[in-house]
Amino acid sequence: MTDLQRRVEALLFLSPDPVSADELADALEISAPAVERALEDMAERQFEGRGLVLREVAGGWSLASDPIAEDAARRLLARPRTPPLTPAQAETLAIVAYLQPVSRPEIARIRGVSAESAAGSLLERGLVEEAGRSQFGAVLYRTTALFLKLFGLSELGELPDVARWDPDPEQEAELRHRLLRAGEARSGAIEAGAA
Amino acid sequence: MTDLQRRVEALLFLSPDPVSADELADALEISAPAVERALEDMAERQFEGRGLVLREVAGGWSLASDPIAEDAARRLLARPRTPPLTPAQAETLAIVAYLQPVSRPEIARIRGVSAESAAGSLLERGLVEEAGRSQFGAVLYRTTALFLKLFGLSELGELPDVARWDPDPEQEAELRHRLLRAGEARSGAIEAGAA
Amino acid sequence: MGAAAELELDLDVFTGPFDLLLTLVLREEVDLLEVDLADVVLAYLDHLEARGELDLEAATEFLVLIAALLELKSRLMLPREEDARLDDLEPEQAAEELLARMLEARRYRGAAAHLRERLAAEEGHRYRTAPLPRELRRHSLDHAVQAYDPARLGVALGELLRTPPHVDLRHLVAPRVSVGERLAHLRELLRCGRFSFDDAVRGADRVTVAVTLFALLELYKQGEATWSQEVPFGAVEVRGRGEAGVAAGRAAP
Repeated sequence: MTDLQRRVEALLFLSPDPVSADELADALEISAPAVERALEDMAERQFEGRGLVLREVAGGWSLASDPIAEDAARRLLARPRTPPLTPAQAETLAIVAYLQPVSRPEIARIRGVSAESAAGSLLERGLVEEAGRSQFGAVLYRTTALFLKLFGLSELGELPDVARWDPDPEQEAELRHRLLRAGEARSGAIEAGAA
Repeated sequence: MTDLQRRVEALLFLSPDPVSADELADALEISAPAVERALEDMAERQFEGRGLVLREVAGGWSLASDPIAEDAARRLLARPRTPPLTPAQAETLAIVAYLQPVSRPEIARIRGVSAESAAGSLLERGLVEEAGRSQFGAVLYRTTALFLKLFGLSELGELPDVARWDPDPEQEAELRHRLLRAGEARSGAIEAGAA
Repeated sequence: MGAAAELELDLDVFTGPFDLLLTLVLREEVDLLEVDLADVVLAYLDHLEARGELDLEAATEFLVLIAALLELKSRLMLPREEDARLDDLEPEQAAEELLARMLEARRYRGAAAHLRERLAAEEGHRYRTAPLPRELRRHSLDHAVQAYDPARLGVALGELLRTPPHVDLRHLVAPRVSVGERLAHLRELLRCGRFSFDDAVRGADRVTVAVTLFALLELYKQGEATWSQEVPFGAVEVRGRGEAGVAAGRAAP
């Protein structure tokens, strides 16, 4: 390791949050490209076969433990892992992540059911936060830096295109056909009932 | 690095406090002498020329940043982090501020939910610190000098009078007692209201 | 509340006693729309089975409560204004509208599954959370300036002092009516031979109707009454069985 890389490693070790190359450059009083070169070299070579990994998350660089130590870490640290998301929480979080800023009524409209308690627990867990009010006065939500960090994302743009979960044209045509038939059956039943 | 050493490095990285060879051996499910050999080898060779140093201190082994980065660390971490408090953090901090010293189980009883992650981030940000143990062995918390500064207070006596926000200011009982009672009412069963 | 009060639930959105679930629902801390009531009923059936006895009063109590919850939930699920408009659309337009909504919901269900996988895959990566070393802490204290309002703490503490309002379930079970009372009522009517169920519950509220139906089932079980219905949704005619039309005594506890 060069002296620069030693300093970078120490800074990342000390900083509780991911640090951007620019912030590192300011602290080290050198140019950002020089820091970036040092980081890339570290990620490629110096962290090979170590117990720590160098990751780009939440808009910066951060050190994390390698999964090889996960079982032992679970035994050593009393601290429980972040509990998994319930289906309601995951859906609410997905809507916030893709549509932010988004209001609670909008989330409820998309999910078809109220998002009250799911949004509450996401707030409590620090995965989403309030982001002002919509023009109609509803609270707006957005995701937090903690969300990016816990999900291993360096920025929101890394989320896959949401269109990939849309059905292909044939499935869509099939769905439309079934809905149409159901609709006709229903209006038929209403007429028969009224007669 | 051997796989064992990779795991040891990760565990020391994750532990804020020094860890003894025995604790490491338990977590790794191997013998203490094997851990000690791995540690000595690491201290002698693998941590040569790195940004982190492996040290044996009172109570065990610990990773620390190399002094080479100290000036840069001061520049990077000059200002304490002050992200907005989440609701869970604000509640936990309020309980510690008004009732200190207060134990973690007490905080959980008052909030009605675990205070684990909120207390963890308050500790890490330096807003609260440990203040010994209760007679039952639970860790006690108090606020720090940084807490006073970040809230613009010169001493704890300047905390605002809770009476302003007290839903029932007529109550004579002591604050701690009332908080515990309200917390238990929140998490406990309802009184037989239907009968 | 007898058996219902002892019921422990372990649902997706809630774990704890049934009573507490009611409280939380009434205080809107648990969203009724997210509670699977069928699971509650299943848990109750398991609970009854484990007890090995059927306490009719307790069972009625539970039925009344769960019926009230179902009613509340169905009201919450009723089509909102925009859905009402769907009925005015031509079947084709309505299908298109529904399709658009289904696709949107499905899109975010897919995204949700992706996020859950992603979080699980991150399991092995942990970050360090530790206070700064002492010398840096000192330094950081020197550079600290006020960033938070102390009132925030007072507000939080005031919220924590709030004891939950005394939960009044009376509107859920009121007017209280027991199976015993309704049994007596039905037996009284049976003295005159036959009667229609509609007459037996004329002017009664829903809970009373439900309990009366329960009492009628009990009479059937005891062999005191039977009924017939000419056409679906037609009037239900109740009559005594054979000579035992006028049975004496109370069968229910």
